[in-house]
Amino acid sequence: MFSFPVFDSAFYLVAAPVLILVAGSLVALMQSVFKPISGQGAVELVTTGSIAAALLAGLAMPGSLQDFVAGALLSGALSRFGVILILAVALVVCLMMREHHIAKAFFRGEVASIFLMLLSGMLVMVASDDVVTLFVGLELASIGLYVVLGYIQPNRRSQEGAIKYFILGSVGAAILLFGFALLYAACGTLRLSEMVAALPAVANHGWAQLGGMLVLAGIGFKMALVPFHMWAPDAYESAPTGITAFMATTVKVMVLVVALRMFTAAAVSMDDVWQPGFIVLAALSMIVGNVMALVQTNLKRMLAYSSIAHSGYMAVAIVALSAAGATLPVRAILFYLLTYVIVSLGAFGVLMALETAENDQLTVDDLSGLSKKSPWVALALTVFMFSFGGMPPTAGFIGKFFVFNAALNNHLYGLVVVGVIGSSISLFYYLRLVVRMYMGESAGAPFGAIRPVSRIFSVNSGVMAFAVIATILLGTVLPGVAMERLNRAATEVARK
Amino acid sequence: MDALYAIPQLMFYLLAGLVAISSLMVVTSRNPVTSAIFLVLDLFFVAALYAKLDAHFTAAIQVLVYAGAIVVLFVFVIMLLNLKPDALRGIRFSVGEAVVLLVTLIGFVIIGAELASPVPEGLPAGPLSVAAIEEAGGNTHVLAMRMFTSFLWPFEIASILILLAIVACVMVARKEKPESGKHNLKAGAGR
Amino acid sequence: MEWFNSHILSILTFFPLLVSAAIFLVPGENFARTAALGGSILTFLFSLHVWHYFDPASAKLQFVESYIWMQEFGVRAIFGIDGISLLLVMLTTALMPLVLLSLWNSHYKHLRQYIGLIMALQTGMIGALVAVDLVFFYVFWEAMLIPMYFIIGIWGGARRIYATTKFILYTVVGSLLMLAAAIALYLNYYRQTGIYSTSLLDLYSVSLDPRTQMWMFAAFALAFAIKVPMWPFHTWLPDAHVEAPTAGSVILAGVLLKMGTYGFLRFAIPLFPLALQTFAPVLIFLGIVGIIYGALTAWVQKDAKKLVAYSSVSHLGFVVIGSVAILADGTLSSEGLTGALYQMINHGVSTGALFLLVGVIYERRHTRMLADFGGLASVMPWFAVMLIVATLGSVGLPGTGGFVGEFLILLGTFQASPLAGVLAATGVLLGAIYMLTLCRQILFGPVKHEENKSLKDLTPIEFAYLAPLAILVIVMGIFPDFFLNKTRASIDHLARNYKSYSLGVEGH
Amino acid sequence: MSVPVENYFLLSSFMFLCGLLGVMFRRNLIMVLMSIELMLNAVNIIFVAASRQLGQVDGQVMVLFVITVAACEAAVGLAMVIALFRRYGTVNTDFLRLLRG
Amino acid sequence: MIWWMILFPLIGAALNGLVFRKAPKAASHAIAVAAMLASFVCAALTFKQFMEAGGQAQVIRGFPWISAGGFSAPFNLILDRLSGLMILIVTGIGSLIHIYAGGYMHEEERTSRFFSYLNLFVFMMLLLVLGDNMLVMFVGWEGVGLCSYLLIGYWFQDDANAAAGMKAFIVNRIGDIGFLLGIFLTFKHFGTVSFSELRDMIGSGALDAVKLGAVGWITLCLFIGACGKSAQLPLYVWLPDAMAGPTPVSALIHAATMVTAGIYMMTRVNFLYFLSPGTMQVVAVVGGLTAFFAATIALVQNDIKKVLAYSTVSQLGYMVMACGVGAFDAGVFHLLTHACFKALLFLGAGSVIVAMHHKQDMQEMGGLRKYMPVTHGVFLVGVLAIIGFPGLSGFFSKDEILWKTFVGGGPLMWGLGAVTAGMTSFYMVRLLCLTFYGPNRSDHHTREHLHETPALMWAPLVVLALLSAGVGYLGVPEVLGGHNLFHHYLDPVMMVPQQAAEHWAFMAEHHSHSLEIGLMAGSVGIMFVASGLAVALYSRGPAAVLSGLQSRFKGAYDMLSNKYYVDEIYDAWIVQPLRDMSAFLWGIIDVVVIDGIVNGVGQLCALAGGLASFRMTGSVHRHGMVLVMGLVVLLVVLVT
Repeated sequence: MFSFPVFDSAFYLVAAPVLILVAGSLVALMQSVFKPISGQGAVELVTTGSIAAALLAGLAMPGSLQDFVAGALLSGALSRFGVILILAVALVVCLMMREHHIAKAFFRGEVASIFLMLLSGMLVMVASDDVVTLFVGLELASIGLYVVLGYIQPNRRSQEGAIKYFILGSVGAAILLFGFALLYAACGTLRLSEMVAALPAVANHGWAQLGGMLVLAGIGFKMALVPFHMWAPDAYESAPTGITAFMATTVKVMVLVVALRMFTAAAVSMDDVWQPGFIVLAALSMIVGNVMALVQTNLKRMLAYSSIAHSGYMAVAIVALSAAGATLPVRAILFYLLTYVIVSLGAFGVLMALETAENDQLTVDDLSGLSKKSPWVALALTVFMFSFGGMPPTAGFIGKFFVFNAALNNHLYGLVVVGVIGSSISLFYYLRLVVRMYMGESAGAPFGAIRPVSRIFSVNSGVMAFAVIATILLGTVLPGVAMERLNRAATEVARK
Repeated sequence: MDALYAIPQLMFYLLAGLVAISSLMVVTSRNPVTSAIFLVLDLFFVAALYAKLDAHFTAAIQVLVYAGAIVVLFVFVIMLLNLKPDALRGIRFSVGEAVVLLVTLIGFVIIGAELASPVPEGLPAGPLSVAAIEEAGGNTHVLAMRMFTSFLWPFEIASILILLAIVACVMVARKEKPESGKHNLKAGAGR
Repeated sequence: MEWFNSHILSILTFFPLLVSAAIFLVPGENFARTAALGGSILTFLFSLHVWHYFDPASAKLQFVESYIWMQEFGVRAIFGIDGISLLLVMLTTALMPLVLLSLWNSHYKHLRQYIGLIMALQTGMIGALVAVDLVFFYVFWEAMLIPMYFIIGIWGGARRIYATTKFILYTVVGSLLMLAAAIALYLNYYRQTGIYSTSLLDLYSVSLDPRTQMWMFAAFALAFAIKVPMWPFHTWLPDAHVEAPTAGSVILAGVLLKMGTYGFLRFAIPLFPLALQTFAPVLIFLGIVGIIYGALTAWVQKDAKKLVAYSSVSHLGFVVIGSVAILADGTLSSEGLTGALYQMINHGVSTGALFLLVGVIYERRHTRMLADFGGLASVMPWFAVMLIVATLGSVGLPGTGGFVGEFLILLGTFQASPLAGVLAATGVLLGAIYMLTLCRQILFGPVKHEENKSLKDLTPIEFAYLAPLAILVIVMGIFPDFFLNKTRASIDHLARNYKSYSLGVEGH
Repeated sequence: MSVPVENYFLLSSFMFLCGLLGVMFRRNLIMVLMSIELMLNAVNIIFVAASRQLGQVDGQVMVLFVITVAACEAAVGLAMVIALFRRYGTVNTDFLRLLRG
Repeated sequence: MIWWMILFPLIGAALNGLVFRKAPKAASHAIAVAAMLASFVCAALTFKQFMEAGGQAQVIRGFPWISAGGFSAPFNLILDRLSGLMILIVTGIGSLIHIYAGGYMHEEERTSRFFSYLNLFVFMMLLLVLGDNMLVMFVGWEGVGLCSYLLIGYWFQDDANAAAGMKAFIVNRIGDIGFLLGIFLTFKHFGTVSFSELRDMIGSGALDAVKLGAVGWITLCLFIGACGKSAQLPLYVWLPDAMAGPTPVSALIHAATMVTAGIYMMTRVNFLYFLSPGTMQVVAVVGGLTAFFAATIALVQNDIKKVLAYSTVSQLGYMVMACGVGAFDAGVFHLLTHACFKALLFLGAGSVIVAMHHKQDMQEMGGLRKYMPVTHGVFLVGVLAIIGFPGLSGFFSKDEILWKTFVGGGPLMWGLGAVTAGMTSFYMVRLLCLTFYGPNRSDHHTREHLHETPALMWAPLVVLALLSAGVGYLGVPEVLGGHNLFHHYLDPVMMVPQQAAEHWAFMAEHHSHSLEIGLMAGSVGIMFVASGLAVALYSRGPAAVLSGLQSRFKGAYDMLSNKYYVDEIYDAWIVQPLRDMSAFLWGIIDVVVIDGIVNGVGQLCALAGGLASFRMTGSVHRHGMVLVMGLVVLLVVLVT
């Protein structure tokens, strides 16, 4: 009944990234108090260093499925995937932050400490099989995000965004919790894997069904699926761009990993609840996200709506999860996620490279004539837009290919048609940027110039270049390899 | 029916009624202070329910943390901000909002009907019946044992959460140096 | 040599991309011009190599290369060429040097990028023609759009953004549905065999129930119909053509449109033969409407390019009806198919020439309005010769390639359905009407505008890229068998066996 | 014979509903925060009731964590409200109209 | 040899058109004439060889041209008596006209383009007559159309000429569609389009009902083609306009050779026509009506070339009518004689036009006899030939047609022919009188420069005059003591299939000579009466009585002088509606409807987005409401 946890080397191997981050956050906290060590450089060192170290630890994580502390900590390929991806994003964002105008505000001890702690929350959530841990990790990440979103360099916009995100996020968390409570009542366990195993027996019970749907809504909320998406545009727009990039990618990774744990194995038993639920959410997201993005002029807000649409595509693959033994949908999601993360990082990286302290809310107009001012940046952004739009030979196309593949394998013809329509709409606004960059005359930005990107050897350029290359490679020669590498993570959660 | 058995039931309905009423009052009171007071009441009644469910430690924590800390914090802030009347305005309804309200209420009635299903069959009875808990050293003991074995990891994480909250509060609520909002020239430019 | 022979198609496909990359990386317009021209000529030589070693007796795929791409999904990068794609590849590689030559003295801004994109486009086009794997094909098919999108959007006319956006959105809507259908097809194959494969060689063997075929055919046909473009999905074409720069128009009309009709021959027809039975009348109807409608609308155009653009709608209507003429015994009309294929080539040559010619006068006068010209035959006699030859090729005068194509198409259609043949034959008349109107308004009559009196005749370079096309127009009319011999086996195979189509691989 | 556990659930859902309504209709940010507290509390009832029904204490453990989280949330939320008040001079949500569209 | 014959004109065309574009007039003329003479020599030699070999039809293999599926059309030539005759006409008369053209085009700056087209035309015409299958013939068929188009529009600086060329091409194309459909039908039912194979097939056995029916359609379709090329009703409208081209062109293309292609083609497939009496009746009626109809128009035209043009239409109608009654040989005979005298007339008219400084209105001419004696002389021969003056070529050929029409088509058709012959006499004599007799009506300036044309121009005319006078003796009917050589010469070309033999049996029957002579006398009488009338009215310029007549019968006169308003009717009822419809299709269907839908979908999306965006006021409550609504709906709909 009470099994005392064993903290052996295996445990520490798995927990290491979290522990390193926590340690780092404590050091950073110290830095915020002690003047002598609170220089920007020192904080940069601690932040970047601890994330890098955690990343190394994450890479060393065992890929075999094993749980520790009664399932509160879970190793395995999927956990590893999530941990590495989140840490890699964090590292890239930290590095890019150094070159951003907000760097001075970001690399303060307390901010860095919060950043590291929320990062650890994400890792906890990703590598856990336990609702309690999951919830605590989620809140850790969320509360941290509310703060870094609005208060690194507070102003009206960011504060408003933070408070809105806070309110809606808390409601979302409460809904998710409500759902878990009901599932707990129906299944009698707080461990995800056991819950999922017990679900078939109670699948028709009202508690399970309501709970399942509420969990779906909660997850949908964090994934920013319509109609639970309202927080995303505000949050994305108001946050400093680096944080937007971080949030847009890591939150999706975190939630999708949990979603895969939740829905994959249990999907069949709950098909009549979850499948239609996700179908509705996915369809709405693809349509609403794309249509709303159509009329945005603020780039970050546009990308927010576009990310809603992309969540919709991933949700399509989630719907397809219920096929027995099929790892394809899982891998489709993971692949899509991977490409989405890379491309988003690249796109937000471009924004970060272009914006200045005076002009940190870039609009479509600001991109006018970019191809002449900074041809390489324009080229990079173009590649990202084509990838978002799902045009070959970019990764975005392969991602859509796999998602449609998974969906059609499950006879989800209607969803695919909606996806196709959504894609077509999306191409319009993605291409609008390309049009502005290449085909419009440089009108002169109304609110001050964008930053000329002169330094070729900067992190920003490196990230852009990496993202471009990765996007192209994942769209041409690598998808086969990538999908094979994802197989392990997929079999872990796929229904046997 | 045996009267003895009826007492817990009556207790429940009494408490439940109180909880419901005070919950309603929390959200409908015009004055935030009133709301806060009803919130305290509400949380007390919930604690009583916990106690009735033999979750004594939880009940205690509920009173201590919620009523003792959180609500005090609320009241404190309300006082601190010394809210002007405009912030005290009550609930306004437009037609659309009324429809939303109606749909939500009806929806919850339907959902409630679904919730009121009997306990699912076939669930294994856990080892810790009330009697077993008593035997094992009481609610608090068992809870602690469970918390510090199986839930040790989240417990530790929760500590980080609290730390984060502290740091965050400090950072967020700290008085800024004179307005640095001039950064954002586009602020107010709308969407 | 052995190695070269066995990798010729991938070299052919990706060599232009390499050149394109070089052009983008090395600054300097002169390098760009030279490299592109040299590269495209070399590509043409490569394709001549293929042409030379191509075995005309075999209907199988030749020069096949197969690389694993996404192993477990059975997605492979398969290159292969048969008689049908061979001619189109040749058309592509032959047009490219001429197009690049037309840019030799041009003064576009960012000429280097322009040329680089054109070279990249060539890879897309050749790739789409030699890809034998559905997904692989799709990648090229879509990737082709991107360079074209920029070519129209950056170097185009006043309404270029509208035109290019319309162009790409129109096309993408269709092709995304095709992608969905392609995936569904591939999953069907998996369900039937337990093997994942997107190779056409395998997918031809899928047996689908008629209902499924209908849906899939509809999706494929929509994509191809938009690309062709068939009425009523054609409205992107006039806009794209009018706004596109000359080279863009030439490639668009010369090669890109053929992708649609090629798609019918390679994919829609052999993959979904049952659905074809149902849809053939619809396609023929739309084709005929396109022929007549395109011709009539071309007739009233005031803009030379728009006129030629609508003429493409009309001409490709012929190609479509020729491709789907089902005879009484259930086979496709071999004549119709041959004609369709030949007409594709011919249309590429003659319409390409027409666009180049319009470009020639546009460069001199910066207008394309027919009313701004007149009487040019007296000031630009060589130009007149070229325009007349191209016109004759376009109206299908016997002795030009256009005749062979149109004749065979009509012959095939007539055998399948006399009524359709008769209706389509009116296109021959209407074609003469609008093309001669074009000729007359540009070439004949008095020289009305003072500016036109001092126009210079063709420069040597212009002559150099127009003359081969003019010669080709005539050679194709006189020695069609030289071209048809290479494609006969493949066409006959398709015509006879499209209901249970299969493509073997030469040497396996 | 004790009270059927679903009655607790109904009570909980009612509380949750109250919380939702508060979030939806109250303009005062502090009220909104209180509503959120209400919602979390509502969930706690289910956990405790279910935990007893199931013969476990896990639900109660969960409740302890939820209370912790709620406390943190409230603290940070209130801090944000204070910060907001400093800048806007109000805690009425109607004034938060910068981000839209 | 035969290949060289074809190739010489092509080489000439290429030299003139591509290589020596800037050559001086004399050089380009020399090249063209040399090519033609060489070709004529080859033709003559070929013909000699052919006749020496017995005059049996032979197929000369070329190269495989088009083959696809079951269809194949090799580039083969057929040399038989018919094509043998035709190559002589084409190259022979072609050579003369080429020589003449050097003089006619004297005022041009350069003529290389002109001679290039002219040579190209001869090349195409040779292909037309020599093609062994319908497709090769079609190459020539459309090729001559092309040259005609180019030559009509030779003086393209004048918009009207360009328009006339286009009209010719397009109207011809209508006929060509018919030809094409004929080819399709032939291939569909017989599996071949080769004349020789087709002939063997028909000759070898009876056809079933389906094929027989098909033959009816085939012949009808081919006849539509012939109508276009040979300017029959209702497609004749292009020919009068085609007079816009230089006069040698009118002589060569629009009188002697190209326009007779229809008759040639029908003769080539006479075995098919024999099989379908129905079509034959249509052919005869259309021919007769055309002959009559065009003649009426010619009566009142004042433009010298227009008169000749309508006359040509009328004469072609004669030939078609002959074909329609089964007298293909008579048709071809008339073709031959007509080629001679009509070329002569046109060239004569050309000389007049040159002398008159390109004025073509006969009302301004008159009395040219004294200025241009040679031209007058040869022109007189030509006129006498065409009106069928006994002893000249027209007499023999026309009377043979009339006689055969009487036999095959009945008295009514004969009457039509005879009346037409009368009208022909009238308007030709009228033309002669107005041009060469009476007082000169031209202005002073023109009159001063009137003089005889150079020998380069009149010499070919003399040759043609001799031919016009003499060629008729090839076909002296038996009734006049001749042997009708021509008839026997063409006999092997004709083939009445067994199936239809009964229907055409009357052709072999012996008819009374007295009837034939009677009819002949009748037609000659008519000729004399009509000519006399014309002489009376016009020999001293237009007689005064004419204006009275004109005002008396104003309606009829206007009708005739405006050519029955056919052009106007075509324009108003066909061309304009078609153009209006095209404008509608483009302006409304394309731009408004289809593009409207396409753009509308896009705008709808943007509108929806804008609307939704507008509804989102940024209120966090509204966000919350959306969220809760979504949740409640999901829960209620999907769970319960």
